Formats: sequence, C-alpha cells, structure tokens
Amino acid sequence: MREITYRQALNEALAEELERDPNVFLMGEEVAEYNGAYKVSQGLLERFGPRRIIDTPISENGFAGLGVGAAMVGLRPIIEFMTFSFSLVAFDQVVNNAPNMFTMSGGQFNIPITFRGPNGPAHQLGATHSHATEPLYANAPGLKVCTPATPRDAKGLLKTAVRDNNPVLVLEAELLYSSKGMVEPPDEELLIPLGQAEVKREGSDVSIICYSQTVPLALATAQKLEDEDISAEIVDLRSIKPLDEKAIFDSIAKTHRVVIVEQDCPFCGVGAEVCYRIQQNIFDELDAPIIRVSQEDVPMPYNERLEKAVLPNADKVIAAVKKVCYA
Amino acid sequence: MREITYRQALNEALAEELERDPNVFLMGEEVAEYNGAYKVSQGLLERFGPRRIIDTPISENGFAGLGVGAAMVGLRPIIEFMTFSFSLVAFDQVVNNAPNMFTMSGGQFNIPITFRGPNGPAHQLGATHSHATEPLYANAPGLKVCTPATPRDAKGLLKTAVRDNNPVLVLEAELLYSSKGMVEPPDEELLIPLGQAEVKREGSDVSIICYSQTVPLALATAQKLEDEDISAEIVDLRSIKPLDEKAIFDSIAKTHRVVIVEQDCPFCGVGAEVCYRIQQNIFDELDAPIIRVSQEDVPMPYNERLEKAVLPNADKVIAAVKKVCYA
Amino acid sequence: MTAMQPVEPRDEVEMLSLMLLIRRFEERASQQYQAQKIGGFCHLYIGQEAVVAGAIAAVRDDDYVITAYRDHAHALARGTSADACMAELFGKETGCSGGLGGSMHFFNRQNHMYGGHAIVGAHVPLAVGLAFAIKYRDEDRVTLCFFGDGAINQGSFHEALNLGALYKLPIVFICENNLFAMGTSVKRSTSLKQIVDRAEGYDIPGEIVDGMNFREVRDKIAEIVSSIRKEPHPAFVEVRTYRYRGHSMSDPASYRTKQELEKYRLDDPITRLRAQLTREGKLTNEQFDQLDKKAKETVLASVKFAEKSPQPPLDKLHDYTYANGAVEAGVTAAPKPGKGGASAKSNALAAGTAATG
Amino acid sequence: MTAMQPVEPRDEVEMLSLMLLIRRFEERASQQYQAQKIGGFCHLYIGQEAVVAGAIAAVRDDDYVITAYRDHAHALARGTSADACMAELFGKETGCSGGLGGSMHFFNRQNHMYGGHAIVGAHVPLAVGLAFAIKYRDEDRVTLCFFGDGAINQGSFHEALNLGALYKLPIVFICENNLFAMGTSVKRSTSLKQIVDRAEGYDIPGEIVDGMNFREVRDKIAEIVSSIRKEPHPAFVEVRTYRYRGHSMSDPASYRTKQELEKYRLDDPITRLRAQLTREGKLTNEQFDQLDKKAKETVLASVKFAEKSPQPPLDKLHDYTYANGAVEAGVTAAPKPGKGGASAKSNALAAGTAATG
Ligand SMILES: Cc1ncc(C[n+]2csc(CCOP(=O)(O)OP(=O)(O)O)c2C)c(N)n1
Ligand SMILES: Cc1ncc(C[n+]2csc(CCOP(=O)(O)OP(=O)(O)O)c2C)c(N)n1
Ligand SMILES: [Mg+2]
Ligand SMILES: [Mg+2]
Repeated sequence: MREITYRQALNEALAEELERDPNVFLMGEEVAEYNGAYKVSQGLLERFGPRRIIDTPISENGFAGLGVGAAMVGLRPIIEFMTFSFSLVAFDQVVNNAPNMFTMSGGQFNIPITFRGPNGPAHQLGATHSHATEPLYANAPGLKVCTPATPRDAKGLLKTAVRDNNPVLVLEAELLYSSKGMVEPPDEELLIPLGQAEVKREGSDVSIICYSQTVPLALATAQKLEDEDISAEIVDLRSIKPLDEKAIFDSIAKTHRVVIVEQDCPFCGVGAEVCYRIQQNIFDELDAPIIRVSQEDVPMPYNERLEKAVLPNADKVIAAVKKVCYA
Repeated sequence: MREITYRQALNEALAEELERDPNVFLMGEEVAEYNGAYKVSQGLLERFGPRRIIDTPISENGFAGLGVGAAMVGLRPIIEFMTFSFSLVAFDQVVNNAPNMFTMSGGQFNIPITFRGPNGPAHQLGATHSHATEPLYANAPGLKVCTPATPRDAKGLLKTAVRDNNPVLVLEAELLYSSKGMVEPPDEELLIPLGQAEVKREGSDVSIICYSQTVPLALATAQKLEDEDISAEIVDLRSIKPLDEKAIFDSIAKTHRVVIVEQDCPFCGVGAEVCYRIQQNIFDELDAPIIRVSQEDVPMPYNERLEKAVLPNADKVIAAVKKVCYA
Repeated sequence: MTAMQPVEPRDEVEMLSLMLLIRRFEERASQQYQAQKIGGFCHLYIGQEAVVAGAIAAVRDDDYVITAYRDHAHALARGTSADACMAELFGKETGCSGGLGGSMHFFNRQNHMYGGHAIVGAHVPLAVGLAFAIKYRDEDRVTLCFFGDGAINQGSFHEALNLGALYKLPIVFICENNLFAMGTSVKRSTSLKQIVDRAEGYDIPGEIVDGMNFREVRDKIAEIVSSIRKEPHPAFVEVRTYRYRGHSMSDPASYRTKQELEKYRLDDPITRLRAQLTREGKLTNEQFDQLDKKAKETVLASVKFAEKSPQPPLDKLHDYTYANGAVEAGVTAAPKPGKGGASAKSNALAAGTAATG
Repeated sequence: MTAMQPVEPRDEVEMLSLMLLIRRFEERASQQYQAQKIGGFCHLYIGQEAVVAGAIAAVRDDDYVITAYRDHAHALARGTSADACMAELFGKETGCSGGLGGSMHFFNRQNHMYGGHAIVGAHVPLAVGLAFAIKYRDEDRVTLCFFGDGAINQGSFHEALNLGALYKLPIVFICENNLFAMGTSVKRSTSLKQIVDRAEGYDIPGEIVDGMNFREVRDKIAEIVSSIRKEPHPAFVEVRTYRYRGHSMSDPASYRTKQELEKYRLDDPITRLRAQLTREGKLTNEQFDQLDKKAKETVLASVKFAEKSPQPPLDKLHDYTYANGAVEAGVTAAPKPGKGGASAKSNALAAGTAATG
C-alpha cells in the first residue's frame, strides 16, 4: 500500500483500463491537451495519443450521445463531464438513451459506458454549478451510480465501472481530489464491486450512513462524538445504485439508531430512499425515527456563510445523532 | 356544478387565465393550429390569436428557455411539453434557469412560469415515452410541482399555477384526459392552493397516499377492500411540492397504517420522501412499516402484459394494504 | 484503413419488391392497429419508400443504419423479416426487439440496424457515435443516419453535426423532408428557404435529392458513400418526400389539402420505379403483379406469425434491465441476443427476391 | 409599435472611462481573488473591453442586455456601480445580486442587465425570451445577447437562433470570439472557417467586427440596431477579440504563446481609442491620466465598500427560494428588489463622466 491522492487514484484507474482494453477511450471537454479541468486525465494524451484521449467542443448532449452510440458497437467509452452540473444539458442522453437501450432492443444492445466527473457542491460556485445529481440518476432504471469517497474506492470503483457492461456513473467529488489515502500498489489489480458499502469506522451507538463528500464529514464528526461517549459506526454506501441494503441493515441491527448524511437536496434525495428501505425491512430494529442531514432545500447561494448554512456540517450531524440517541 | 372532462377543465383554466391577464401566453409544439397533440388547447388559437397561442418547432430546450426569459420581464408564459418525457431534453432550463434565478439575482428576478403537459406512463409507449418526472423536478429547490387527478383539481391547480410568481410544473395525466368529474360552473372562480392535499375518501383502517393516475386506482381499490372489511382512507396529495404534511399526518393519526401508491420509478421516488416525512414526524403513530407501491425499477417495456406488470395495480395495492393491516 | 470492399449492385426488381413489401406491411399494420392488435404509437412510412430503398441500395450490408421512430421500413430494408417486424408491433417475444420496443423502437443487431429511436433528434448523436467507432477502428464502413425535417431544430442535431464535421466522421445525415413534423410544416419550423442550407453552418457538403425517385436517391447516396469510403467525412442529404398518411395512426392530417396529397400520390415512388423498369423491358405487368402478390402474402403470413407467437415471459421482466458480464471477466461479454433478433434471420430482401421467381 | 425613441449618442471620452473602469476593476478583482476575498470561479474580461463598451454605446438604456459568466464588464457597462459589483464578488448583501450570485451571476434589474449566466449556451434561449417579450408588447427595444465562441456548439444556442429567426425577434447575437473556450481554440471546436457562417444556417444576417476597435463595434451594432428597431429581426455579429488573462483565475493559459498574447496587447482597445481621441484633439495626456486615476480610485473605493458591507443575513436563508405574491392577487406582484440592485443606483458611467470633469 502507498499513499496517493484521489485525483491520482482516478488517473491510475483510467490509465490501467486504457492500457488493458483497446476499446476503452476517454472523451470530454479539456481532457486531452489541457490534461483535464481538474487534472484527472493528466498525462493520458501523451501516453495514449489523440485517438483515445479526445477533446470535445462544449456539447455535452452531443458527446454523451456519441459515447452511447459508440458503445452500441462494442466500444467502452469513458465520458467526462467537466462537472455533473453540466450533465444536465445532456440529461436525456444519460437517462433515456444509455439505460433504455438494452430493454428496448430486447436485450440486443447493452451499453458499456462510464460517465464520470465531479459532482455535488464544491466551494462558492453558486446555484448553477453546485448540483448533486445522484438522486436524479439513481431514479432512472438501467443506470448504476457510485460515489467514491477515498482514493482506494475511487480507483477500484472506476475500474469496475469501465468493465461493467451497463451504463455506470462515477460521481467524483471536487473537494476530495487532493485528499490522500492508502491504495494497493499499481501492480495489484484493484476492483471494488458496485453495490458494496463499506464500514469506514466501527461503532455501537448509532449508524451514520453517508457517501462521497459526507464520508470525511461523518468520520470527523464521529471523532467529536467520541468525546461525548457516543460511538458512531460510519457506513459509506460507495454505490448509490445498486444499494447495499445488507450492509445498512447489519449496522442498524447493531446500533438501532440511524442518521443519514447526504450531500444532495433533500426532496426525493438518496436519504429518502435509504430511509424507506430501512423502515420497510427492519422497522422493529429501529429505536428512534431516522434523521437525514442533507442540503437545505434552497438553490445554493454564493456567499460563503450562507453556503455553509445550506450544506451538511458537523453541528447538524451531531444534533441529529443526539436526537436519535436520546429519543 | 357540472360534469366535464379533465381535458375540458384544463382548457377552461387556460382560457380563463388568458382572458384575465394579457401577460399570459401559451407556447408549445402543436398547441395552436393543431389545437394540441392531446387537444387540451382546443379552440384557443381561434379565440386568442397567434400572438398569444404560439406553435414552436421541436425545440423544447429553446422554448422552455424562451419562456424563462420572457418571465424575467414580467410575462407569464405557459409552456406546454407535448409530454414530460420530452422535457428531459430541456431539463437544464427547467431545473437550472427557472428555479435558480430568484436566488441568484438576490431576489430581483422571480420567474412566473408554468410548465405543463401529460406526465407518467400512458399506454404501451415504451421506455422513452413513459417517464414519470415528478421526483426529478421535486428534487430541484425553487420549483413547485402539482399532479391533479380530477377535472376539478386540474382546473383549480392550473389556474393557481399560472398566478403563482414562481415556476410551477403542472403534471397532467394522459390517461385521465377523458375522465369526467364535477366542477364549479365557469362563472365561479376556481383556485385550488398549491400544497393542499385532499382526502378523496374517508376511511379508518389504512391511509392510502396517492396522486395523479394512482388516485382512481386507489379509489377503485378501496371499493374492493370494502368487501374484505378494510376501510381505506384515500389521501390525494394533489401537490408533490410543497407537500401537505399535515393532511398526511392527520390521516395516519387516524389509521396508523400507510400504503403509498405512486406512478413513478421507485428509487428516490415521491413515496420515499413521503415515507421519510412520516417516520420522522409521527414515528410512534405507525403500527406497521410503510409500504410503497410504485413502478418496478425497470425501463418500461412495450408489451402490454409486461407494462401492466411494471405499473402499480389493484392486486399490488391490495397485497400491500393487507400486509400493513395484518402486520 | 482496411482494403475497401465493393458494394454489390442491388437488383432493381429486388428493390421494387422491397418497396412493395414495405407498402403492404404498412397497410397491414394500419389495419391491425385499427383492430387493436397493435398498441402505443404507430407511424407509417407509406409514400417515402424510395428514400430508404434508395439509400440501402447504395450501401453494403455491414454499413450502419439508424433512424427515428418511423422505422418499420428501415428495419425491413435492413433485412429484418416481416415476421419479426409484425411480431414486434404485436409485442411478441419473436419481435425484432423481443416485444419490448414496439413500433418506435425496432432493432436488429445482426443486420446492423441500430434502431428505431423515439426522442426527436436524440439518435443523431448516437449515429455520430457509430461513425466514430468506424473511424476509431479504421474500418471503411459508413453510417446512414435518417431523421425528419422536424429534427433539425433540436439541440442534439446541432451538436452531433458539429462533432461529425469536426472529427471528420464517415456519416451521411439523411433528412427525410416530408414537409411536415406532425402538423407543423417546414416553413413554420425554420426560416430557412431549404433545409440543406443548415449543413453550411457546419461546413458539411449538402445535396437535395428527389425522394420519390428511387434511382436518384440511390445514385446520389452511392456517390457520397464512395467518396466517404475513400476519405471519411460527413455529408448531408435533404431528401424531398411525402408521407401519405397522418403523422401517426391518430392523426387525421387535416393541416394539408387533399390536392397536395393527390399531387404526391401521382408521383408515387413505387409507380415510378415500376414504370421505369417496364419501359426498359425489365419488368412485365404480370411480373409486377406477382411481386405484389408475394409481398401481400408475406405480410399476411407475418400477421399469422405474430398472432401465434408467444408473449415475452412475465418472469423475465427483470432480466432486461442490466446486461450481465462478470466484472472480473474484464472484456465485453457478448450481449445476449434478443429473441427477436435471433428469429429475424430470414431476410426480407431474400423473401422479396423469391417472390420474383 | 410605439414611437421609436432615439439613441443618445454617447460621449467617447465617457466610453473610454468606462473601458478604463472595467480594466481597473478586473485588475483589482484579480488581486482580491488572490487575497482570497473572492470565492468560486472568477473570469476576467481584460482585453475585451471594446466589445461591451462599443455595444452598449450603440443602444439605449432600456434595451435588454444579457451575457454569460464573464459578466463583470457587462454589469459595469450597464451602469451597475463598481461598489455593487465588487460587493457581489465579496458575497456581500450590497452586491448587485445580494451576494447570492457571485462572479458568474451578476444581475441588475433596474438597469436592464439580465445576468450573468454560467451554463454555457443556456442563456441564449433566455435572450430570445427577452426579445420575444419586446415583440409581444410591441416595443421598439432590442436585446443584446453576448456569448463566447465556445457557446456556439451547444444545443441551446442552435434552438435559440432558430426560434429568433423564425419569430423574427429583435435581438443581436453577439459572439465574443476571443479565440478560446478555456483551452480549446476555435479551430478545435468547430470546422467552420469563420464563426459568423453559422448564422447562415438560420438565415440570420451576420457580420464580422474588429473587437479591439471601439468605434467599429459601436457603429456596426448601431447600424444593426437601428434596422431592427424599424422592423424586428435577429442579427449575428462575430466580434473578434482576445482575453489577456487565463480562462479563469486558476488557468495559466499555457495553451497559447506569449507572442500571440503580445500581438494582441499591442492592439489594446483602450490604447487604440485613446490614440484616436488624442489624435483628434479630443483628449490630452493629462486628461487621460485623470480618467485613469479616477477609475483606479473608484475601484479602490469599491473594495473598501465591499469590505465593510454586511453579509447577507443568515436568517434570510430560506427567503430567496420562492417569490411571494398571493395567489388570490392574480396579477404579478412586483418582485422584491434585491438589496444589491437597490444600492447599485449610482451609475458607473456617471462616475466615469465625473472623472473627466
Ligand atoms: C424531443 C421530442 N419532442 C417531441 C416529440 C413528439 N414528436 C414525435 S414525432 C414528432 C414530429 C417529428 O417530425 P419529423 O422530424 O419531420 O419526422 P416525421 O414524423 O415527419 O417522419 C414530434 C413532435 C418527440 N418524440 N421528441
Ligand atoms: C454546459 C457547460 N459546459 C461546460 C462549462 C464549463 N465552462 C465554463 S466556461 C467554458 C468555456 C467557454 O468558452 P467561451 O464560450 O468561448 O467563452 P469565454 O470563456 O471565452 O468568454 C467552459 C467549458 C459550463 N459552464 N457549461
Ligand atoms: Mg417530417
Ligand atoms: Mg472564448
């Protein structure tokens, strides 16, 4: 194991998959000559050349669709959205063409495509640039959605996504690109299955369900809760869809109390679905109502203080934990 | 009161609002000369002329955005999507420009626009044409979403939507266009506030929460449940956002058992949000876990028998009701 | 690039058979729709047969074809059997999309028919993706992308044309200009004097072709395709045609005059090709009647086939959402062929040819 | 149409002041960004000043202006005070968008500045909507819609241009072609030899204008606008310009050569207008220095203003999501003016003028 950044981990995943399978190519705005708006594709043009690392005009709908078409004849495109906020102009291609093709063709055409890029609020980018798209895409049958929180998960999930025979969205996190973590050495193949959550910290009093940018938040909060003698178990979903119900239920069977910390907008958000599954399946294990900590249900303001107030934070998580623990 | 169809009710609402306010106009594909793909705008071109009833090319993104721009300077556009499945190509305009403008401009520009048209699965239209978009739009802060199930609600909610100073989506139901119901006479102003659910049938054993096309389904099922001595209360949400929590909670305080019947895809669907609100606020009132009946989580197949199997139906609702009642 | 493969010239009588098969298929589909054997939306191609027949006659069997929702003809022209097409309309397991796609979503992987797409304009980027794959693999195939006059006002169309031009992809954008998008005439959907001018905005060469004339369509597209095979590039063809029926089964088409319709009927593409062949001594009246009879029989048989075919099994409802293929395997697992595709091996062209014998 | 109102010719020295104000504002914003007083993305306009100044000099105060995210200059040119602009960058309540919009989302309702829009291409349909409203109300206003060379490849752009052409709306589409969209040069984003050719695909008249030359921009746009006021129609202008800085504050712009940048710097729009005025005896060196000093002072004062301005109150967090207005009232409730808008009454042009005195 060695310590690398989340950005580097993604870069390794891309390089390894490009190396392994000549059908894999990377396409998006500024991915080639500029080495990526967030430098995730650094060095790939030099290594794999312009046939496989392809810059596009600002035409998300066009190149997302191009990817789906190329996938119909067996290529395995990796389509980068500079951020998933910009995927909204390509929404139809992602939710209509990519995931419906297999069904509509009676199983003739599967679409082995990966859509990836940063997703969710970053820092003071304002309402148009701060979308957390995971509930929108998870709603579409036929898509898979994962949300790595660590360098290791980023590498393992992205590689798995590229090999999956279905459209998979890898929702990265801009604020985590420079974060570091331990990852297997490059000569060890690292594949993390979609649909497997991971307990990032064991605990006994409360289960905190989280993903993506809320994982470091949850972990930091667990530390603080320790001081108040509350032992929090941190369950990182890693994949939103398929959802690892078992890991969630196992944790709750231990703690009987749940707080869901999500980075999206609350209405019909990821936490709502998780909550439904929990109460449906292990209602009797719950000692208190589930509480979600999400964004406030408002367009993201630019002002830093207001933005902080909109986002989940440690104080909100602590308050929620206390509420479920002393309920 | 007189009996009219849902289609006629919508037509009256449009005509009355066009008549009342010269800033109101109707725009969309085939709304004028063709009198509407589903004839909702029948006769409006003749009555209001081509300045106010405007046919467009097949450019949903373009004319949705045109509407938002016109709303910035005080017009009150009614934008028809031939179906909301086609709104997906205009997704960015609807979730980014319309609802964020008020916030982003520091309150300078509100957007009094109505997006309307049929939404949700109709009959054998296949995967691309059967989208139930309500969870996608309800997730976006700044939008309001309503889903009338009866002619009266259709008229009252659409008129209210047009007068609202914010972007409102009126999600109609193709399969209900020809259904009939009692509506106030034309000389009586009918405005139904957004965010008010309605108990469509009183009952004591179980609350069935539903909206749009699932309301007639729920009502018919309640009839059948009667035979088995189960008294179902039917709560029609009418508005998805704002959500009438009080009406939901009041019903549950009576019945203590809940089945949610929704027309959308399950993952992060409307029922998930409703379920979260219920367990969060009146956990102790629940005598059984909440069950949702929604679409199966698959792209909609064309074949009729499979389509039926994907959709909510009476058997599924009855099974769910029995499960929550004998839990 | 691999050595260029020649296009086998298609027998014109065979192509006339194809046009007849399409015509009779559509007529029968219309009747079956009215008898409520067919659900959903159903868009007929009657009047436009020379467009797809001419285009298909200009390409190889392994070139890529993709179109919008008015797609029965394209599937038939690509050798999908009338049986598989009719069964699809009936929603049967033996349909070309296993009964899951319906009228607007016909597919035939084996014969390089990439759909059948129902969101206006949204398949144009897919077509560019097919063409991208051709260039990526250094093949000499060509992609034919069909779409309507209404589609040219969609953002997808625009972005796709720009990408096709920028990357110099081997694709022919074929606008089937039948003058209307539902009830909207072209002059009410764009201010252009002629649609082909839109191609100028991307520096893509454009042509106008008479879509009622099979030979003109074939020759013009053959010329373009041969130029593309030499050096990949996009091209745009505005094919002027007309649909005799309403937009879909539910449209009375009252937005146009009887006279207009009659004018085009007099220029019927089947009648025209027939006349040409007869004039040249390549076809007798008897032979034509035989062809037509055969087409009618093929279509009638397809209804029987569709009727007695099984429904897609209920217990497989959840099997069509995700393709399998172990993550560990790494390489593309061959996608499970659709039942429809598999049973659609019999070739409509071959059937047509048989009819001439 | 209401009687046509004349455009008051703008004093050129005043417009030079505006360009100086923009330049100094951007330089100061850059510095404040580096000092981390400004968050998010920040795109500077330095080098392009003649485009907005020329365009604004060609229209009336009540014409509509809308642009993308590189918008500080457009807000200033539309008379938003440097105070309100800088305060917006600082996220303060006194900002032109109340501190809620940030650099990419500047608005000024009172002065007809309709944003500040950050999704590439997505504001072009809005612009068409503004123009639609003008025609709907039978006014003789014009909409100026600014966007970058990168935006012309978005579906939104395409659909909007077609709608504008079809409905004959009073709008000038102004493409600020600064040769790059982030790191992508125009020749890598479209195969067109010149961007203006794209307008042909919609039958919209197009012009190329030297964007480093204030007078050429002003005169060309004035001519177009006066034609539009007579009879509403769309027009397209490709304005050739250059941004001296990187795409945003985080971009080192290593995709272009120092020589290229130097070439354009030598053609600086401010230097050019200054030279023209000096040559014509309308401006002395001393006067120019005074103008520049005044611009610098105005900008420096704006930083102080921004610094001491209050943050938007936390307890109003939920007040900006939905506009009020009782349903019963029926008619449009006047939208609550943004604090920023209200405090932004002082006019940058006026400030500039004062500087000349
Ligand atoms: C994005 C989208 N908008 C609207 C529709 C509804 N619709 C289906 S076909 C059609 C008309 C298309 O006309 P054209 O492209 O000319 O093709 P034609 O029907 O003439 O073959 C419309 C508006 C759709 N399917 N997709
Ligand atoms: C739909 C969308 N895709 C991508 C981006 C990211 N982005 C912001 S600006 C920009 C370049 C735009 O270039 P251009 O239109 O030439 O304007 P300029 O920056 O030169 O003023 C890109 C790719 C975005 N904001 N929106
Ligand atoms: Mg047409
Ligand atoms: Mg540019």
